[in-house]
Amino acid sequence: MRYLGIEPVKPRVGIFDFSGCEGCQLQLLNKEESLGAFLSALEIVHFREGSSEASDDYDIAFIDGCVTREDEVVRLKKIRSIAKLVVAMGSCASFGGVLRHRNYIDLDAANREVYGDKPKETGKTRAIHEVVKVDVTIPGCPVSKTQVERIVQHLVLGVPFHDVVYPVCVECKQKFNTCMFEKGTLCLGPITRGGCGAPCPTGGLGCWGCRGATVDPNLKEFKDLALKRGFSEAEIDERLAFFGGFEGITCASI
Amino acid sequence: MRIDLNVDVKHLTRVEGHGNIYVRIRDGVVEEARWEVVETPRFFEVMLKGKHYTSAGILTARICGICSIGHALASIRTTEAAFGVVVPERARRIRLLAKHGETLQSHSLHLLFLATPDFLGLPSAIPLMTIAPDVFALAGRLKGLANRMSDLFAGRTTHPTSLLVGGVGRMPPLKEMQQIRDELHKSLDDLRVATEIVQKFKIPDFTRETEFVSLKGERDYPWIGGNLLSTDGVDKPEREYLAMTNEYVIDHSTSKWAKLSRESFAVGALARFNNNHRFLHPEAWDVAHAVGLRPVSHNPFHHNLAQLVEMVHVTHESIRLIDELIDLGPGTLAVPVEPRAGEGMGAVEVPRGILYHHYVFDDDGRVEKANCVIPTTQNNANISHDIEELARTYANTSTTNEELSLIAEMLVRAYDPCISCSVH
Amino acid sequence: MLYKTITKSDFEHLIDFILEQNEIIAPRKVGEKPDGTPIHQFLPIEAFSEMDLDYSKTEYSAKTYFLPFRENLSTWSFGDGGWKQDIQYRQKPRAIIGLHACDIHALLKLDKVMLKGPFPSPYYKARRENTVIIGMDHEPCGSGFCASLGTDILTHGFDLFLTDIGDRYFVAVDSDRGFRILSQVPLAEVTDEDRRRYVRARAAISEKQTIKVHTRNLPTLLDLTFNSAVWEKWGSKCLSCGACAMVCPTCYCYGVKERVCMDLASASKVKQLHSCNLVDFAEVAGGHNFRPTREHRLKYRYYHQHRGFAEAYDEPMCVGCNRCGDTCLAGINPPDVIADLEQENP
Amino acid sequence: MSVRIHSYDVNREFTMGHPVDYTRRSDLQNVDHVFKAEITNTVNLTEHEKLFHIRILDPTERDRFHFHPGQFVMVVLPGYGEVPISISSSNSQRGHIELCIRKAGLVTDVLHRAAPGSHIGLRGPFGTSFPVERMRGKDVLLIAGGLGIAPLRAPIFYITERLGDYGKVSILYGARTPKDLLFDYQYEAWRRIYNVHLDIIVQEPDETWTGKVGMITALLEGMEIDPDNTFAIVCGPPVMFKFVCARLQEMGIAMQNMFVSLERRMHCGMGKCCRCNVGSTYTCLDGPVFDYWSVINQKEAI
Ligand SMILES: Cc1cc2nc3c(=O)[nH]c(=O)nc-3n(C[C@H](O)[C@H](O)[C@H](O)COP(=O)(O)OP(=O)(O)OC[C@H]3O[C@@H](n4cnc5c(N)ncnc54)[C@H](O)[C@@H]3O)c2cc1C
Ligand code: SF4
Ligand code: SF4
Ligand code: SF4
Repeated sequence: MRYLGIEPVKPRVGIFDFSGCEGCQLQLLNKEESLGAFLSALEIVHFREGSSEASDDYDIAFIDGCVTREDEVVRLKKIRSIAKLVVAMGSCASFGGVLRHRNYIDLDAANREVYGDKPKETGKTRAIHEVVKVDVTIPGCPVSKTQVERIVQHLVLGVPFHDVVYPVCVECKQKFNTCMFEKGTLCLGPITRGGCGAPCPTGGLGCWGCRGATVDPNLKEFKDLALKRGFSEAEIDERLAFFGGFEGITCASI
Repeated sequence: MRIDLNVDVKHLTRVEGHGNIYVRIRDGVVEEARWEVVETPRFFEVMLKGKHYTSAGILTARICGICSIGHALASIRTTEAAFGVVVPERARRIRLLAKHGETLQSHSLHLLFLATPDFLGLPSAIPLMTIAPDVFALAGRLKGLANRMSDLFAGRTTHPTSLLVGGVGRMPPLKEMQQIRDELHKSLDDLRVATEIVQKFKIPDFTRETEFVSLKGERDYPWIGGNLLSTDGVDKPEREYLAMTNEYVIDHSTSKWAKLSRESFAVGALARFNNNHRFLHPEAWDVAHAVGLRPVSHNPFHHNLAQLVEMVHVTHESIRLIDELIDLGPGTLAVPVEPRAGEGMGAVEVPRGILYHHYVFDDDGRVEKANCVIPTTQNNANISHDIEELARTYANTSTTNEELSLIAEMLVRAYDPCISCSVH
Repeated sequence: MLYKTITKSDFEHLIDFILEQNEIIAPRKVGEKPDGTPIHQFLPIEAFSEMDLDYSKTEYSAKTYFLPFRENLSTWSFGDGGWKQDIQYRQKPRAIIGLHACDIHALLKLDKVMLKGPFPSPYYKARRENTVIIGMDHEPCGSGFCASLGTDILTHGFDLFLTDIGDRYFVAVDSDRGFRILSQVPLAEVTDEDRRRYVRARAAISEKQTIKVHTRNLPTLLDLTFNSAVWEKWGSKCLSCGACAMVCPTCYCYGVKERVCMDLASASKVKQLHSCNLVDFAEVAGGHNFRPTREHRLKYRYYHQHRGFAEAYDEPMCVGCNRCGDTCLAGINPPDVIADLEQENP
Repeated sequence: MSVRIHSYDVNREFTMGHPVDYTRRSDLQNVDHVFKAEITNTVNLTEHEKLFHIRILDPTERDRFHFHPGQFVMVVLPGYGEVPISISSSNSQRGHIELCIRKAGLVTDVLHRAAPGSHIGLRGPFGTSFPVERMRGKDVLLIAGGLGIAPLRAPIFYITERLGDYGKVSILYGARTPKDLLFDYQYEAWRRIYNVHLDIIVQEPDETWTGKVGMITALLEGMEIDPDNTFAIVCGPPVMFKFVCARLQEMGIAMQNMFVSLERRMHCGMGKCCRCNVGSTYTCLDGPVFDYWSVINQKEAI
């Protein structure tokens, strides 16, 4: 795409992991048909999970995982001070992800339960943006590699990226699925941001909202229709809280 | 000659999660040598409390980005055991295929992308792209196929979407199954090439007497459920897993340590091979022979070889399973689930070894108590002891810090540790 | 139009003959709702036994075989500081079996947009021309209101159209291609008895059509109720999820995006069906949205279906299948919305 | 026995192999075909607006490309997207067009970075045009607000190239600040060579500004017009043309004799994607040029 005289830049990229399952990083090594091109488009200078080389000179930092410990805060702030652009990759980085549940439990008690008289250092879960400024957010548990690729293209070509604004239902319908609600399963599809390709309704799980709220979701109607179909407030709340993307939204607050 | 050696690897690379290697040798005497896990505790077991049974598998899948399918399956198996659910035939096969997809995916990632660079003297798989493009392409092909297989049978490569309590959520389309089967057939050629590559690896000649624990095969190479077996002769039913793992907490690690007949034991591909080699597909057995892997091997670097052998075995088994599934045709994929109070436990052989989940449910099917024992947790003590032994072996040779560091790293990497998983 | 009859077993043979060399898309049962009602979809079949012709309505329309959810409009390849464009619209010949009258009407309406305007679409044309349509009469589906829109009766738009008259099918033949295909099996001329049975079968179908929706005044009514509270009532329920447009046999709005290959060596211009209910449908650069609220967007969908399209093509776009109403989680459906509009302006 | 359905080749419908001409409806193959065109030159008009000189490369396509003032083209940047842009130049220049483009988002941003000599794509021309032929012999009021001068330039050229055919010609142009005034280098020519009445006003003057200050409607105050004999073309943001047209209506001009150009989101330009629908019409087919009567009769037009 050099026909406009615009040279794609090859950004120096660092990939960093915080608390999480590292599944998002792993996605970076998926999609083998374009893996070579993906890795060549970037100059990956720091990627612990994939490479032994490490450098502290990078333009873009991809961050997966959330912050749960003080040493992570220090590390994150250092990354922010170096990187020109910080990309929060995945639901943990974007909203805390499933680890948000830790904020609803007594961590000291948990520590005692798991480690007995040798408790380990730990703290509340925080999303990346709660600690440092984030420039681009790619939610998803895990992120979709296709979407990561697209963002990388935008970075390489220097054009702004806009995430999809429609809910998961659009892509779900395009997969010819019968709606989960018809099958008696709760699904957050109507209020969750699309772009994932609706793998969860397609698989039979129903959407759990890992990509967070869509633009202008109709929460009120969603709550009404879910209650009308026999799902309890507790169930709906549990679902909304699952990936942290609906933080603060509960049946009571809608 | 006075020999002082220091190894201080902070956040070992090309592994999942955060771990450190620490070795101090003074005057040729090993003062300290250990493996430390510094991953942050996430408390999945505590987060599980109060969760509805339908969400347990979805939550626990997030323990690990590599073996999420294994976690989901262990969780589902545990739940089904507690509720007395028997899953339909088709679902059983689809689940096993999902499992195999994960094994292939994880083994190819580890063996070809993360471990191979060590044996070729490279810092990562990225320079492989230019130095050995055919190896890179081969690795990509094998992993790509495994990913697509996982997508097909589990709904998604990472964090599966079609594995449900009671069965599975969808029947993979026939055309796609046929296509994956044909591709698996073709991939056997790639595996032959991979064998040639692995044959050239200079495997360090290092052994340490170890107890190996795995599921016990009855008629097949075991993957999901069954008895537990150790090379030291322990043989116990699945539900007595606690007696098999004996977890304990230590100071310098956020992961627990485990032991059985000795001070530590090992799980994983090598353990499975050592215990169940006689159920291997003949071609897999040939590969074992070709790369010089013989049971019972006590060389931890042989984990890599066992992974290759398993890839061949699993590929053959998957082809067979897909054919069976196609013959079965469409039909029931899931049974209704009636939650009830009870207790269940499930053991699954994930790529890195046996994974145990154990839940207690209340009347509404909510988790009251949960325990998960992760393969890497079981391996951690063994890794540490291996490092100690390794340090001792090299203490009086003309090894440099860098060389010892590299070989120690390779040793840990051979276990393919899933560190964040071990601290869950 | 030519009329013939064929036996049911000959029809089965005919399907087998077509299958030998061509793809067939037909209604297939894909599952059941918890209450036991079967779910059908138009899907490719490999054998006669896979189809279920005794279906009432597929969950999704057959639109997707003519206007796929996603389609590549052109492929760009970059190189030497320039680019090249490649446009492909090949379609292998195939047949769709079992379309009901309303679904064929929907295709006729799409034809008006896609083929009859100043810029006919080659992509659509290739699919349309290469698809043999073998339609079929069936009892009303339960929630549809096709009779109110005149889409329960068909005079053209198919190759063959079958009506069940007991042991045999009464076949209307509307194309040479249809006739040639049909001639592969023994045909019988229509007898007086066949004719009587056909008329009775048709009458029975019409009688069962009980849902009546007053659509005649809709164009004016929609103008007059443009600021009515009815839209707030229904609009506030709309999830803006686009499900209605995805299952609708006539909704054809879309958006275009570029998909670039990771190596930046090629890209394609991809069309993806959109929906006027989606939040960004009428948003322009700088963020101004011409239809900022759910009310605006839902109203627009009805306005386009029953007012705008009627003005442009002298007929409403909706065929009354009520797939949108069946699929809508919020329960928004044309009969109720239209009834409310009438109440506003009795 | 088996049935073979014969395949139908859509390409059969056109055999002449002629270059694309959008006025021929049977030209199926070329519906999505783009002309390759070269950016021959760019002129920085303001910080956000640039004028692009564009030449169609293929000589036959260049010869056939013909537009009417008020029509737009889809500017295609393969790999980035395409955007509708009004043609801003004289239609007497064959195969050479000028586009005045504001940096507004993804595609326009990239376009602003494109180097002269680059090859971009064009589709079109699309849409309706200002009825400049019908205006012959009459007085013409050309009124622009802000970027509205871009679509207005084409009719200005058309009319000024045929001054003898028209009655009194006036251009009224308003911008927010003096810095936002576009094409200032042409004002002298319009005034002196073509002798049109040109009046300019800004809303927020700076210290150097000596001209008029206020809203564009102020320029209409005290203006003598012959309502029955005057046509008006009004281009600008909706609020602007709403006020201007209302004022013109008060001055006695028939709504049918006032023309505006509407902007909507567009993804095809061919009446299919529905994104540009206003009420019951498509901006791309029935517009972008509408007479004012049609505009106030369309729901949601302004
Ligand atoms: C008939 C017509 C004539 C126009 N003439 C001019 C002109 O002469 N000069 C000028 O600077 N601008 C003109 N515009 C507006 C111009 O098209 C938008 O500014 C441009 O589309 C923004 O695209 P983008 O990719 O830069 O922005 P983004 O916001 O990134 O837009 C992405 C996509 O949205 C669509 N889109 C967004 N905004 C609009 C819009 N306002 N109209 C139509 N589609 C939109 C386009 O398809 C575009 O590809 C005209 C618009 C129309 C409809
Ligand atoms: S299954 Fe979920 S995402 Fe799909 S249509 Fe239904 S509500 Fe929407
Ligand atoms: S369907 Fe829902 S839970 Fe699944 S990936 Fe998409 S947004 Fe996440
Ligand atoms: S009833 Fe609904 S789905 Fe059916 S044609 Fe009308 S608008 Fe479309």
